[in-house]
Amino acid sequence: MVIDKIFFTIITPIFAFAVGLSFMMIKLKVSARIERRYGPPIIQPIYNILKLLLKEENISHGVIFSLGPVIALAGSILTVLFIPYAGIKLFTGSGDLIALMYIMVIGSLGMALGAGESANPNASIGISRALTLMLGYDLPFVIIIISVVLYYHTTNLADIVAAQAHGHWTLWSLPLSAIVGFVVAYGALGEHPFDIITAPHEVATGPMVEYGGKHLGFLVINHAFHIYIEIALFVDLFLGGATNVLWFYVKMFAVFFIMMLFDEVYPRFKIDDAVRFFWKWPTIVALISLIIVLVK
Amino acid sequence: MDRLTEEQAKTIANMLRKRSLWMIHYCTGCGAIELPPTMTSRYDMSRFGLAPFVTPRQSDILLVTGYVNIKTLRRIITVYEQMLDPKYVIGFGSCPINGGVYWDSYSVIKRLDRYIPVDLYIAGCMPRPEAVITAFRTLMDMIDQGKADGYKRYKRNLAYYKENQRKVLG
Amino acid sequence: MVGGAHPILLIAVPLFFVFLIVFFSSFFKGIVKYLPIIAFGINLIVIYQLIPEVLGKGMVISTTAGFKPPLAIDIVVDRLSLILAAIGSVLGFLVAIYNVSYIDEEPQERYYALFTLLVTGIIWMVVTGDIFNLFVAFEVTSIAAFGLVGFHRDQGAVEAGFKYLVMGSIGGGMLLVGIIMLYAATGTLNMVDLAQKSVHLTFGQKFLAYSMIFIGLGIEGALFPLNAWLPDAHPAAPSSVSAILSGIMTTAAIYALYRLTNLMFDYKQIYTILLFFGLLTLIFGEVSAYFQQDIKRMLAYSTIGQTGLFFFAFALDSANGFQGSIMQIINHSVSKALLFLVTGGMILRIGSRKIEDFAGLGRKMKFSSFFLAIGAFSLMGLPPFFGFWSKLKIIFAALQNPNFFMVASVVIILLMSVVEGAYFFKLLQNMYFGKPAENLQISEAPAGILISFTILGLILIFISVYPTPIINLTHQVANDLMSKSYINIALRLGGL
Amino acid sequence: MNASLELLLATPFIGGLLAFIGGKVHRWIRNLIAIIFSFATAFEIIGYYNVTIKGIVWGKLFGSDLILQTNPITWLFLFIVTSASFLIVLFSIDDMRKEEDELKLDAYYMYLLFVEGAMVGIVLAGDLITFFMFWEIMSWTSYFLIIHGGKRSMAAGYKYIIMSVIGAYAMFLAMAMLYAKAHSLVYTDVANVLLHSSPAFVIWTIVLLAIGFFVKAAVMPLHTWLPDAHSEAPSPVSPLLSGVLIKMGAYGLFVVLYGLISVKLAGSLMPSVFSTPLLLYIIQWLAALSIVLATFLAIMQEDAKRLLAYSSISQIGYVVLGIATGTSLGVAGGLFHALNHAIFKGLLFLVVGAVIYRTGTRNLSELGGLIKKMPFSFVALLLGIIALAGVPPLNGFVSKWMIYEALLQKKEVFLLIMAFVGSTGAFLYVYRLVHSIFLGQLPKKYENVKDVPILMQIPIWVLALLTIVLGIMPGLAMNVIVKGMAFFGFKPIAYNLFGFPQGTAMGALTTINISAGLAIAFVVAWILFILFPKSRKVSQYDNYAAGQVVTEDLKYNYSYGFYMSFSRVIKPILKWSIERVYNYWVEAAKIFGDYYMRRIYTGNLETYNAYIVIVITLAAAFVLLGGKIW
Repeated sequence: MVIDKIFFTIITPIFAFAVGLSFMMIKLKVSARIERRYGPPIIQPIYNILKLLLKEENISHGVIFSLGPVIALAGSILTVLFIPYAGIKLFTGSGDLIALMYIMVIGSLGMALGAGESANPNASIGISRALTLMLGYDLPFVIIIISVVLYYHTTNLADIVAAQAHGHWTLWSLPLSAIVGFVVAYGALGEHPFDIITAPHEVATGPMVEYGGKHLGFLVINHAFHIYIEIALFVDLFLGGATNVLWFYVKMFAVFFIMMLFDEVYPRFKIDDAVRFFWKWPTIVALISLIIVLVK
Repeated sequence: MDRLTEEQAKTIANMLRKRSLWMIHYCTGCGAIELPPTMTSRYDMSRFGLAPFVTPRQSDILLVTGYVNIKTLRRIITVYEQMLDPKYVIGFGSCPINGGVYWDSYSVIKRLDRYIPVDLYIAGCMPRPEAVITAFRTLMDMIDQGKADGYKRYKRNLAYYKENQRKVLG
Repeated sequence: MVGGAHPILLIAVPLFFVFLIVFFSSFFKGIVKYLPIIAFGINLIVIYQLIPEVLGKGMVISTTAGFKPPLAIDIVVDRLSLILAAIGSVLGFLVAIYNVSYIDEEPQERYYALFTLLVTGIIWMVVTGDIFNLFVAFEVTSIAAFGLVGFHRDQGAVEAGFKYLVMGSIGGGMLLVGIIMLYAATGTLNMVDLAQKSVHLTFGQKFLAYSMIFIGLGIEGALFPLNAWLPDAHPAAPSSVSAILSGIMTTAAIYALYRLTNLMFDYKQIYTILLFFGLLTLIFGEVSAYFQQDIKRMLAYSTIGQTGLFFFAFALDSANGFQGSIMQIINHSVSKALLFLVTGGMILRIGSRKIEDFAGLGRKMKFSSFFLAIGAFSLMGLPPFFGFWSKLKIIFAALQNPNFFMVASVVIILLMSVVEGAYFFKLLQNMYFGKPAENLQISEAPAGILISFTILGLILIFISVYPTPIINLTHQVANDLMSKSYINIALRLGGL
Repeated sequence: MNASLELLLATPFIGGLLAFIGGKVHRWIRNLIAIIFSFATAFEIIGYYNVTIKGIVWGKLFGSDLILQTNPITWLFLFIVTSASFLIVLFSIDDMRKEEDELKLDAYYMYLLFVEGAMVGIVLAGDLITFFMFWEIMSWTSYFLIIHGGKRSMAAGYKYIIMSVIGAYAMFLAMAMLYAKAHSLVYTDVANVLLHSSPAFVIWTIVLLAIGFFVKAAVMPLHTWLPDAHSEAPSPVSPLLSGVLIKMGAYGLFVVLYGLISVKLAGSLMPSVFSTPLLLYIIQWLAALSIVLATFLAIMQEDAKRLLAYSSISQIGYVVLGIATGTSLGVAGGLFHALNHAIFKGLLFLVVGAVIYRTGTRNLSELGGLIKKMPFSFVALLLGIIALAGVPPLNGFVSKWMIYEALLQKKEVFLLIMAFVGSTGAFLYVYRLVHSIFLGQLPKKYENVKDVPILMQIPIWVLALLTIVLGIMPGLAMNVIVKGMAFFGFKPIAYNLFGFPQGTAMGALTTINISAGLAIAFVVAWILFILFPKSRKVSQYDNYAAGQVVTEDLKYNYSYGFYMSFSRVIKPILKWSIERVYNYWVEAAKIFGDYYMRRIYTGNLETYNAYIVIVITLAAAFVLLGGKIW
């Protein structure tokens, strides 16, 4: 039992990283094909990460600058442990959905601290945008979380997954929530049109402006985790999780694939427009869904 | 891991580096006009793991596209020094080589490699995207063979470069 | 005529000293300024000796001129009178000390004579058992006060004195008319006798007389809208006199009103009317005080407000209300006198009465500022000062039978307390933390002033931290008033 | 160690007086007395841990008893008050040394201890008179502490005292009404009377009392004094105000809601919404509005202390929200959050105070990069902001989690949404704080700044440690809270040292797993990180600026208007200001009062005599009508 737990604790982050990385690989290729390009080799992200890690020289603006990516990665690893996947629920009993919401923040905090320490206004603006955007998508996000929780009468993510067994997905029972959840997860991933944070043409990749070498490598790894977290959470909440890894992966891939299509066609929001957007349509739809749950 | 000698490790590293080259293009002149076709679907340089990046910290290649005058040289040097090792410089078009059409201008730098170590020049005015891609392929080969050692030269001959820079920039 | 102390001494001794002052002034002027101290010192001793007697039996009566009441003028000291007489004597004594350092303007002998007369008249007013005698005392007090208000003889003082004179005279006249009406109806002037005989009068008869008396005493006692002389007179008078005027004189008039209302005019309707007068006085006093720039004017308006408060409590016509009222009277007398004495010293030093000129005094005159703060706190009713206990009592009394009107009144009282807090805190803030004028070189107040207000301040602190005796005493007084024991005891002790 | 409650109450007051007198001898005697007495007070409360004393009569007033009592909830607040006061006295010793006027300092320590004593009195009070008395003492003594800060603090203090007095008098009115009914103000008697009173009476009582508490606790819309007062007060006073003083409002609310009336009683008197009595529901809404609006306002601030002040309004909103839920879990969460807020807000104010001590400014756009100079302060601030933002594994998370779960159980979704948004918003402003003070570029003028003296660091570190300890072991605090709540008739909630098992709430929480997991994840990531080449430290001027060379004379730091884009989003809200409404009415009242005062006291003798005539006329009219006007 304990051995099991330790084994899965070790294996889960690796799995999450692998999934995230695979999505990054696919994304490069798919977006190239949509743009009628050939695209880079499929394992290009691995080259990138390894290259960054193996840079001969790294620079640092201070301890927190270096710790930032580490804290971000640690936060992501921790978060991954709290998300049940494919019937494996590791720490889910120690922290429920609400705890998970705030554990997810640890990673952002590390990122924000490191970026702040880089003493670059572009980084600060990026973080300012990131946090503002976070406040933006948090409103619909908490509303759908509340409606899902009230629908299943539990905040335990594993129980929520269990309740969706045999095809009783939340997607079918609460379709409006699921749609909003998709928009929120998409916004949280920072793809177009919500890539305001890193917008290379405006703020020179925002928080990452001063990062290079292994620091940047860590951030890319973290991004892989990030993709996994957002989509796995969505799958757990709305698509009924899965009983085996393959099925889980397929569901995640389906979600990610739709996201990729959106990513390719949208331009970029202004930050205040993004917040206004999140506070308008997704919030209204989420509230409608919430009221439906309450009335039921 | 410990079985690998340093030489082998370096080989592996170079192999990885040449497959993921991130480029910052310093667009001083008209040369940048040739980059969009290089990047987009017709020539698609991402096939070789090349990608445009925005800050010197993240980039491996500094692409100086066009003539360099005294004002921009200072920026080029700053950008170059902010890049992390290993880093490579490509002079794009004839201007960085000998000043090009601005060869007798009072403010234009005639030879870029007197101020920063240039690993590779792409001749022509303008070089076509094919030439650009060929240059990148050449650079990859050079990296693979360990010949692209501009950054090492810069460190070795720092006094020389600084002296030249001081002369121009004052 | 018991226990060695004769209540008549309370009046006789200071009156004698008035003559002494006039007598000495022509050839031995140096001693004049110390005579009031001796006079009120003796008064204090008399009061001290009266205390066990009064508290024990409830009343001490002495008659004069060998007649028996109701023909004779009798001096009646019950617990309520004793409290006011004690306050009067203490303030008289302390202000007499204060005068020594404070008054340097000629003609001094007239000042001291009038001053002694003023305090004597006040004490007289509270200990008399005869309604006409009350009028006499009232006039003595008023005349002395008219003179003292105009003592500085500058334009403002003369104007204020004149206003006061006119209104005070009207008041005296009205009081006299009221007394005559009563006398005509009953044929007696002794209060106890009057109380018994007036039972047979109709409400109409009584009410007309009462209105006259009310106007007369209301003018002196600063009830709205009869109090208009006060905001002019108090600032114009020397601070020592303001302390007496504010601290005890208005209160003495209110005392007389209490006494007469309680004895003869104990009607629900009257009390209801008085409630309105109390509230209006409170509102106009406090609101006006907020807008003042002149500190003494502000304190004068504040006096009006306080008067309204304790008059309101009295008009509640309940034991608790009476108790609260008397506690508030004590609080007001001590605190307001303290404030006037302290500000007198400060004005002496900085030569201005403007509040903004008080900036930074907290650093230069530490003792003065400290006692000013304490007095202000007690007036505002902040715990643990005495004003808190009295305000607590008044509010509790007002809400004894809560109805809409009472709750509304309490809301008004509390709102006015906020206003009070607003102007006092403005003053304190300016005094302690304001930026002093350039090169403000001033020292602490002179010794006499310092001693007098320090003693008064210590008294205030003492009754604040140990209010139990006063609470008990006022409780008894309130019961006396409720049960009209004045009549019963006076009858038993031969006051009639 | 079981001294009497009177002694506990008297200790700070005596200490204050002695400190004042001691200051006349030498300043170190004064400092020593202040430390000793504040420590003694904190030490005395150990004897009352989990002790319930029903009531000691310590005096009599107007025939009713004045009572002191204690129970575990009392102990919780006593703990907050006394330990915070002790730490603040410690912090003051060095921080206030720059004040040259020794007299002012003597008064400062006196008032500091008086405020502590008054708060101890409030907490120990067993009847409303005692409560109110100490409440008023607290108001004016803290007023004197606030106006220590100089010119601007005077206006702030004035606003504070006036609003406090208004609130206190609202409370006073309710007390007087209760006294009229009960003829006693002892809590138990009052509770008995309220049990048999008419609904209207009970509601009025609660409303009036709540106004008093809300002014002190700065619940919107009665909060306007707080941002000014907390930011203008001297650095050591701000944590006292924010951390402790406003908790008295929460404590009062708790006592009134659950000591004097019970939820069951309240429920029987008025309709319920989401199974909460209407009045409580309104209180919850006010609290929730405080949370959201104050958070938004805090995001906009440019002044570190003002930011924290607004944050206090928002955090006290959580406390009140929790207390007003009426369920065991929610109330426990509210009380726990009161403790937590005292800890992390105290910590944050102290750190900001330390920064002000060294740099002399609290303007966020003038600071930056201090991490290089004040690393310890940075770490402490970091812990504080993590706790404040409610991020695990620190203490703020646990109490917020309890409040969220309680609201979820009651299905109060709209309040819950607001609470969540407030928490996310908190993340914005706390990051602003750490970014603008400690991260980014170090201005040249702060090159010689160093960390604060050890005496100022001790309080900071004690509080920082507490955020961790209570974050990992919330059971320590829950022990007291649950026992105390049993005293007030709440159902016990299941908890253990490291959190809450399944069944207490809708989910479970084991804090040790989260913190251990985080620690392990961090170690793993760190090991991975140091495997790769070491990094070279570069100067802050060696920075990406699109090729531009950053020099010392260039301020290359983004710190002014940090959330400008967000302020554009919430512009419609910002246009509204409760303060402006108040000011409008106050001005109107002033003009009105001034106008009529001048019409009445004209200074004209004829007018005055006319008044006399009017009164005579009225009296005559009254007689003519036979005395029967009404």
